[in-house]
Amino acid sequence: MKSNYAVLLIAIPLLVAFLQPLFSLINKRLTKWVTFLTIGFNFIYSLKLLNYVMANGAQIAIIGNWKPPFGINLYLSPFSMLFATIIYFVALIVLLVYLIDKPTEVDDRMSIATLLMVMASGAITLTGDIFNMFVFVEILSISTVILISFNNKGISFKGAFRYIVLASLGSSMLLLAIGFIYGSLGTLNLASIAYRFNLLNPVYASVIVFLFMAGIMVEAELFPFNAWVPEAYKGSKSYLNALLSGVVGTTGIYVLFRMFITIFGSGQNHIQVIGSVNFNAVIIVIGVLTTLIGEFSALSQKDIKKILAFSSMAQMGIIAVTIGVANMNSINAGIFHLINHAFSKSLLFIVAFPIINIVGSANIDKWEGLGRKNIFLAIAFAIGSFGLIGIPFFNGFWSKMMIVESVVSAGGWMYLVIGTILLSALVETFYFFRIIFKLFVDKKIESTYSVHIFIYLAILILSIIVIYIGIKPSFLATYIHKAAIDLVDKSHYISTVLGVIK
Amino acid sequence: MKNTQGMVNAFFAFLLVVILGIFFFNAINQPLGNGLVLNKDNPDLSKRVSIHYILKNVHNAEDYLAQHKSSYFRNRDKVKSSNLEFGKTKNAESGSANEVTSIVVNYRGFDTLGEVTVLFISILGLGMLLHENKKKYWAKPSLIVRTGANFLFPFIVLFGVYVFVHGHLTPGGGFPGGTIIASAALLLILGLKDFKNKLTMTKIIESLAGLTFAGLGLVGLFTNGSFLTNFLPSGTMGLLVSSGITALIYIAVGIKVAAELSSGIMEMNGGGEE
Amino acid sequence: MIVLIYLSAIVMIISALYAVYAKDLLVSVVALGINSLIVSVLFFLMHAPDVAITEAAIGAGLSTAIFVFAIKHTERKE
Amino acid sequence: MIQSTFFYTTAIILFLIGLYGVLTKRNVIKTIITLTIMETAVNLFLVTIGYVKNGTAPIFTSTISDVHKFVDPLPQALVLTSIVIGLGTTALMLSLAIRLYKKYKTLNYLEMDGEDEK
Repeated sequence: MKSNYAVLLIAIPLLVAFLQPLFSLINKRLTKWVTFLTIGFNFIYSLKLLNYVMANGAQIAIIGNWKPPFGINLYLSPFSMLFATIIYFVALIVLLVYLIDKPTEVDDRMSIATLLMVMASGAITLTGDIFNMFVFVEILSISTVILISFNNKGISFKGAFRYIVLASLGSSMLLLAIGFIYGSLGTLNLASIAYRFNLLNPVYASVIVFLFMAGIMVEAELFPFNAWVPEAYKGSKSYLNALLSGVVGTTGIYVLFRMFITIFGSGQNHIQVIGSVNFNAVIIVIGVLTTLIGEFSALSQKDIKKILAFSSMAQMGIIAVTIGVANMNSINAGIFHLINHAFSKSLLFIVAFPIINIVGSANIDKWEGLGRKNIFLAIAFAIGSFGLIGIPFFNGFWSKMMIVESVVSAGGWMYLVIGTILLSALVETFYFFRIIFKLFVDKKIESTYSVHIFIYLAILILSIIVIYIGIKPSFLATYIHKAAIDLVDKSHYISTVLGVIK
Repeated sequence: MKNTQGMVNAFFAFLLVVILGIFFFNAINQPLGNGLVLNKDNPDLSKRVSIHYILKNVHNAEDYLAQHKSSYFRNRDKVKSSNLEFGKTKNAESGSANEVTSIVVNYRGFDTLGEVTVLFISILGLGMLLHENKKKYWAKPSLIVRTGANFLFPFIVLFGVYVFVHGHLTPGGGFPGGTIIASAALLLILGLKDFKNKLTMTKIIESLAGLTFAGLGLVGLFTNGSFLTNFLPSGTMGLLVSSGITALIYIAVGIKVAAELSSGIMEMNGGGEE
Repeated sequence: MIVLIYLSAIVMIISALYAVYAKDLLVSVVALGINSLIVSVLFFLMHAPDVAITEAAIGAGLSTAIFVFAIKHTERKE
Repeated sequence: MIQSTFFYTTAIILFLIGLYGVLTKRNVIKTIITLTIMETAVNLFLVTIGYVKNGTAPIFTSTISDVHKFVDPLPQALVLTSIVIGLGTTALMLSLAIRLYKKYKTLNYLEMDGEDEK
């Protein structure tokens, strides 16, 4: 019975969001702190639930007293709770920095949109029903659009419009996929779909998987549905950039992991060939293309926001490759890299935020000499980029090593993929070191901007996490291992939710 | 030059559309036999989960699944069901006579909560984007439109209220009912030249209605241990006072949708003031 | 009845094509509204009265109205 | 009554018309219109999944209570949700279109891009 209370992770933010207009009538400043406290509650509660499921195994939370597959249920497992916790953590830190730094900029509408965006991301990771997932994907994309367009510039409207067009195209496809699934399997429950998915006609199954993939690729920033990335990142506030890559991108990739490996995959063999199409190869090709496009676009950019945007696109591509390789090692590595990316990229965005204020420009050419002005920020930026590139003894090193290792063990034409990953690391090294060298050029910067202590604190926390994972990767190993087992163990998913054993 | 590029674009788009079309039609016309395909023509509802929604025997089905495990999936239609009669059957699960309502609000009420949130957030975004929009004046409404707007307004609102109050008995419900009320607001905008936006009012109504929905869910969680549980007696199927929180939620949804869409239309028209 | 369904499907597809190709956005929106209205008739004939009412109120009614409002605030030509 | 294959075909043709429009049209409001056509098509598709020949509407009344003739109510519930979501998305897209028009004085993407480069 206790696990049913997990629905509070969704219900409380919704209740608060509905109440926010009333709060804003009382006091305009109240809403943002209420948002902050609600996300804080979510983080603490999800941490508690994470520990609970780590100790006691996966649980379900039923809604409306209708047990699955008849009603909607939430599936609380090490994998879903781990990502929900990370999403809430990233959102909490980013929001803290933003509230401290630009207190006047946050208005009530923005705080409602942020709250609903974080709520929807968490709900997507937790839900055990495909149509429910669709509804929350819609909430996520609409609130993201609102946050992107908040900046009130031409380019942000363009980015927002591009995003929403792609997202509604994707959601039409997703709904069509749901229609195909319901029409043939007669259910919307994920566990029930997983239980009966291999009974489908192969051609039919491949249509479903294709449509589903097209539907979720917008959020996951994968080619060819990522046309919105550069304009949306450039056009939106710096802090939103951190949320876009740390929350929205993470959620998109999460859904790909869950659907392709647990639900559509066939137990221990994972997806492999569905119907007449080898979706492993499709995902690998998409991932490789995304990585190459992302890295080479980042190379030619001068604007730090666009560089980080393209780099996050590239990382999403690498993680997509691990979904395609689909052996136990690669899944471990993919989860690890997704976590590392969420931390390092949030750190980079949060550091870029005060740097832009100090230097007065997002153009990296103007960043020369920052190291003399503020050594702490420069070092933090370096730490974040080392973590992303995968310099030894930083977090990205271990996950990239694991990815390469797993791809090698897969063998065959995967050697081409290794080439891509190494090339991408090389390109990343090049453009990040270009920035870092600029930071430590001996040049004086005139600026009166002073960085608030809480921002230092947030940067410090994230830097410590990045370094600590680098030095002691075993810190997360148990979590990741359990998450990967949970992801791969299809029959456990089915038996936990439905009580039947496959 | 521009025209050529347009032609090339159109050609590739057409090619893609044709390929997708072949893909879809091929999938739809897959012959029976090789695995499950779309259930066509006379879909066997006993193969779908909705058979229990129709027969209102979900709790029996839960028991059946717990006892018979995987054989449930072959024998959905063997689940015990009681006789359903309009105006007589008591406590038929949610107790609403309209099956669609009982799915939307009761069996899958969580989706509806999300759906209401989608509308809430998009109208919020609309307000944010258009709050400094200048009011556009339409052609001066004729006497008939003005009189008609004044005369019809209460009747349309009344009809909307009727639709969402009877949502659990007749076709309709919160969403169309709310939309009908919003169209009454649209009529006022078109009919009255000096129409004043009342956004604060709609905001408060909207908030309270949303609070009712989520709050009813939380009461279910704390009293019966599961979010959105129907904790009220569900009454006799077919009566106006029946189906427990289903009716209450649909009324709240109706009010919320009406307030949201009216404010959306007002802001679309422009001249929105806070 | 069958003739009615065939006819409405044909009108629906023609109105969709018209909505895509019309140069005047207002005409395009009206075609879209007709499309929605016919779809709602089809929904009714397919024994989905709830959906039919909702589609008629939202798709054909309110949605068309907000399109017209948006065109009023922007321009009519494509 | 009519075969459901007919409705499926209609829905998919409508979907493809919408998709073609999204891919080729360069006007903001036109794009929104074509997306709406796609949404309508998907809704028609979903309702068709629940369609039963010679069925009745899934509502108990004093005259109809033969549950075995009911059409499938679940797809209808899904469509109800998707129509409302579609309205929300459309409203938001239209307000973005108005803002884009205010910024660039045009509704054409290509002209907007040209504006940015200046």
